[in-house]
Amino acid sequence: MSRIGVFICHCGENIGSVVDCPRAAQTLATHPGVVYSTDYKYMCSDPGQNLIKDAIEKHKLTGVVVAACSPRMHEPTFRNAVAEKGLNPFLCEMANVREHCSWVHTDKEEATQKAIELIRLMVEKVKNNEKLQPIHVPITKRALVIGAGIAGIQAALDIANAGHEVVLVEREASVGGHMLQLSETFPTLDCSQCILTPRMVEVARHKKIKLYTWSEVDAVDGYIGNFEVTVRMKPRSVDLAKCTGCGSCWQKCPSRAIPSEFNAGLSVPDPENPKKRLGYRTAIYTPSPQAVPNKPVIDREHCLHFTKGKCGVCAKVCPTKAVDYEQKEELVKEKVGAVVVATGYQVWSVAKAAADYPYIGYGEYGYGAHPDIIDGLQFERLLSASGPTGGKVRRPSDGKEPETVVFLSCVGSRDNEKGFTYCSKICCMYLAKHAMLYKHKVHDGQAYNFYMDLRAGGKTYDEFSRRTIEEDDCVYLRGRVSRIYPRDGKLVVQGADTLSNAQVEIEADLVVLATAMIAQPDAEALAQKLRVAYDKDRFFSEAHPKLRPVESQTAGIFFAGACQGPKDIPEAVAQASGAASKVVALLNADELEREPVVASVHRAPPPVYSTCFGCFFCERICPYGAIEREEIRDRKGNLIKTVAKVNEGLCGGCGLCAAACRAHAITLKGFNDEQLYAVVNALGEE
Amino acid sequence: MQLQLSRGQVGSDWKREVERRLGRKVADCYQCGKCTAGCPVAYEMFHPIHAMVRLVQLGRKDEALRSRSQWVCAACEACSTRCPKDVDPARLMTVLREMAQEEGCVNANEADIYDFHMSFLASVRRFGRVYEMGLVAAYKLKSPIRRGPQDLLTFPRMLRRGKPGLLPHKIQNVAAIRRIYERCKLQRPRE
Amino acid sequence: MEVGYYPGCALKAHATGLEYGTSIEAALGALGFELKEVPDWNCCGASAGHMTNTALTRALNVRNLALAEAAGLGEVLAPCPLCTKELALAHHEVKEHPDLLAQAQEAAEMVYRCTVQPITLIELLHRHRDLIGERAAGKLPAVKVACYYGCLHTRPPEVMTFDDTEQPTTMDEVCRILGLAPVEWTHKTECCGAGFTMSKPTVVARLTGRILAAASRAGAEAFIVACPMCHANLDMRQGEAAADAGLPEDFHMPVLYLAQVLGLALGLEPAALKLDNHFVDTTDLVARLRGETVAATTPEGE
Amino acid sequence: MGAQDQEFEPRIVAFVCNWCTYAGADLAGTSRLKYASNVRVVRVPCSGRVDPLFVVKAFERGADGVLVSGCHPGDCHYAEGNYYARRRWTVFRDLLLFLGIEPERLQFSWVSAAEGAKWAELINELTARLRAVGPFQGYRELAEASRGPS
Repeated sequence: MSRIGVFICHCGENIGSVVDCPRAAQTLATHPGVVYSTDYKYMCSDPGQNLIKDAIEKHKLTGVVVAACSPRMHEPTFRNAVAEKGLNPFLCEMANVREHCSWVHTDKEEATQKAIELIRLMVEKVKNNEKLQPIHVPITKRALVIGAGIAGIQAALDIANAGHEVVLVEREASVGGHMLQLSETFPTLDCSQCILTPRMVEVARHKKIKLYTWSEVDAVDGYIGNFEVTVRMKPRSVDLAKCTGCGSCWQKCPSRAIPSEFNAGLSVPDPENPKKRLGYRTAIYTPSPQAVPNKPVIDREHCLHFTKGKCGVCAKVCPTKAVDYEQKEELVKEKVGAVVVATGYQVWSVAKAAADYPYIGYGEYGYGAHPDIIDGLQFERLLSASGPTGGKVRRPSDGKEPETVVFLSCVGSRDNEKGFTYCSKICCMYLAKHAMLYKHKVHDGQAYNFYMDLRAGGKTYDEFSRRTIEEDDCVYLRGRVSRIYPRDGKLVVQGADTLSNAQVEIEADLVVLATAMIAQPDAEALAQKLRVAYDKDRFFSEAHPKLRPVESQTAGIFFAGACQGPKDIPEAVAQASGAASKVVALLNADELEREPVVASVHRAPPPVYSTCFGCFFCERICPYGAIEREEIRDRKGNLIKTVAKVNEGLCGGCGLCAAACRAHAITLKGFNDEQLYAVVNALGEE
Repeated sequence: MQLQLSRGQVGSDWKREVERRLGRKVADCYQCGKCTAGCPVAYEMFHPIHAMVRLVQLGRKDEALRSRSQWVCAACEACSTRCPKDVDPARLMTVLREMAQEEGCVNANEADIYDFHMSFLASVRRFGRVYEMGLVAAYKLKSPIRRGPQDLLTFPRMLRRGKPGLLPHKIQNVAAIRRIYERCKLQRPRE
Repeated sequence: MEVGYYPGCALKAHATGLEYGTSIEAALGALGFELKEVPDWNCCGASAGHMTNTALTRALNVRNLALAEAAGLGEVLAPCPLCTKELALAHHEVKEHPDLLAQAQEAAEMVYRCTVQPITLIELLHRHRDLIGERAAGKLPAVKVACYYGCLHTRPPEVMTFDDTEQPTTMDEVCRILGLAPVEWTHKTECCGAGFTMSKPTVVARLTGRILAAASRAGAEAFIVACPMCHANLDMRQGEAAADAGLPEDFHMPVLYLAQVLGLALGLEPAALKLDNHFVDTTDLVARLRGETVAATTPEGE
Repeated sequence: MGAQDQEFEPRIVAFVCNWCTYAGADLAGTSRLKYASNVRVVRVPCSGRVDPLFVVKAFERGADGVLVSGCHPGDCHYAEGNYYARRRWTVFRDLLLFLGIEPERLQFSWVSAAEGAKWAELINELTARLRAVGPFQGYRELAEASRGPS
């Protein structure tokens, strides 16, 4: 006969102010099977948990129901508490009387009745719960890091330095991500290449890190501790082993006028020869002079050999015969125990309907058609010493040095109608930096910045942005810009300064738009491959915004950097180390304790052996391929029948088989038919 | 200037009524100024558009209703088209114009604009369609000294081009138009 | 082809848009359109109604829409964009809000089942640009023209949806088919001051002045418009506007209606299109458009 | 509808998947959205775990409406669970209609972990719809009879 304890939490006022907890406790006290029923202000606190522990001992409880918040929040807390008193954790269930009751209903009587009923459901379920022991699963002591921007590099190094092997997969031809494209970085103005390239080299040389560049993750199967990753190595058309990075190929390559992704498509007229433009790349190229690995890749869409079957200069001039036009795409399998997603962000574009993403574009700013209206990343390339102009600020239209530059904050961000509702967090800081660097390079230049709220909340951030205003004479105008249009070689910027209550018009030589920081266009596809949640803006959803910011809902998969939401470099690095510490903790254990919520097939003594009659419908439906066939033979070895058997290591615990089984021979531990029917049956009682 | 803000003012019935007619909350506006930035007649306004929204946010009824801004507004919809929060300031201007008429505090400095609108609507009320000759005459008669000489040179050149027609262009069911006017009259104070 | 027709006060009875009304009926007739006028249509209220009394304006327009519906007109061409916007806005609002529909029907004493779609002249011609191509492709010389849409052809965006809100191109495309050379210029959708032409001419001078300056910067030789209010300001007020914008004394940029250039391309006579009725003299331009050698320029007569 | 309908509060049983819809319902809670209290949530790992017989049993035990809700296609934590649920549902729904259960009493939906508002609206809409349809007498009499004197 079950001896169940019911513990109802007030959660301070959150539940207590709507649900009459004492009366609920009283009502449940008389429910068949319940031997102890009480309520307390904070069940999840130590005194609250001790209340449960003492009750287990005093009343020899065989089951516990805690009516409080969502099980997604504190189920582990209470299950650990009961386990300390020897009661199997799976004999403890939670009734969600907060998120699903007190917080969403106002009528006290209705809420209390509903709470009582929800608790009764769980009591009936607990009566049918069985003791379950955790499953021990071996762990592959390797980690996968997707994306080798600063976040991915940091995570990979931290994990590798803790002694675990890392598979680092980067989509571009070189590691470094967006940070490598930046000039100097706020708030200390140290040059991004100087602080980043050493890490890039370290990650390429580290014995424990297996680096795949120009490669993408095609599939991630399996589960925590036992992921099997399919990496697609795109054809570089250059043999990495032979290539020494000498550069004679890209010096001789004839097709030289291809907009460079590394320069964010920016190009500037060459002062010596206006017909030529700086900032382009060749068909066989390395993204940047500091690329790691410093070995080129052939862009097959622009290479004359691939498009017209002509040329082949690079193969001829290559001293080590490293160029290989026949190189094919390769699929490689890697076994890992944990995954860190560090795929970063993209810069939104004001062009008209660039992708299917909420792009309506900014017609009032010319849809990005005017060469002297550029975005923040392009201005970074102008400022960067490794950029097309070697760090000199030149207008893309005529190469002249702009005397007046206007910066616009919040282009696409904080714009419910045409862009995104969120704030991209870093633009106020990098625009202040842009204005400052512009002033350092063009002494008599005048910078304006149209802003709404100067958001510089980090350490020394506000001081930094004040310096731009106080020492570098950048005029900050509090208001947005309604229109930008060309007039007599200048760009007329029609804005407002709400502090002076006035419309403002400025003739600018160059306009820099701080466009929104958005998720990668293929973030949704990657999320579905990894089976992780993502929000309406296609940033990945962390397990808990405050308490588990670097974990995903899916065990074994962690996030770092801007793929989880807009953030600056310090935060991305901090998150990377955070995610790495989670991975290291996971990989340090020899075995992994897995939730015992797995399927199991009925077994019985002879002559029945099992109610399963071998239709193997479950085998076809199982997404994890966890159903095996077991032959039952008599002592003489004659086959009696073949029945299904569950491989507990592979079973993901979804329960598809249980719902599909016509003989109800297979079921899901923790959510078996008896337990669920008990809950449904309990609905009818008054 | 010092504002004595109180619950009564920032939560006034007047503000709720403006929001009811506007069809949205004025609190949605975060004062980004994009409407003022794009307004072609901002140079004429003491309170540019974003400032008018601010007046309503703070419940400053008198300044809002007595302002000139809503009358020099050309209703070109640029502000509402580009507003990132869809606050529809152009519609707010119409609401403030209606309320100014209802409370009898149309800004006297823009009498020309108000009189022209009223003469226009009077002409439509009488004939169902605008009778331009009658409209111009009625408009000028309301303040003959000031408006008499306006366009004196242009008028003969128009006449030579056969414009505006001498006779009104009446519709058949003018009575129906009059009844529409009656049913849609703004509750103006004694005329 | 039949299409409902709501001329609006400006286009009828020798009002401001006399030339627009005449040229539309002539040009569309030549193209084979049969304009079925909305019986007993009333004024749409234009700026005055929109500015001072929304309920009245909505009722006036629901009456127009109901009359068109009763006459079996699905689509109604309203060549003046102020009228199109008022009709389309009323249609959009009563379709979305049953309470507004009830009020407007009660005021207008007519039932409206929301089946009428008001369209502008640009939309109609753009939709039939193939037909125009067959009948009038390349018939006009490559005169550099500034296609001026005005502020209401593409606004409010949820109601006037046939072209890009900020950078419309449909009128440019039609003009290009006719053989003209539309210029890229910056003030296609800036406001000209519309309803203030009598009551606030200084505002009209300032706003129209900016438009004249922008067109001349782009090297345009003439304006093409599809709105009687824009035409009145650009044409009749061109002198004051040019002065306000600091343009040269002899600033002279003829303003033609889209229907007029279409009519010329279809081989109609200038007089039938009332091309001689504008304030800014069009004689030389019309001669060029018709391919005649340019006679000695006759000074402005008056 | 007579006064009897004022008191009639439909009983709704909702089988929801733990990873998406249950989290969406939690979000409705944390966002303090208010919705009708007629729903009783039964948590299962995946909408694919919901055996059609659970739905039949729910009606038998007095439910006036049953909701099954899982992840959006492609988002399922177990990759394919919700596809099976959807296919199973379309077949099963026709069977229940054949048995005479009004279609309004059955609702299948996707609610993601980010759609708290959608969950609240869904429950309110379903409650209103069921209030209009009225109590589900058919099964209830059968159930009492089959349970016999207890």
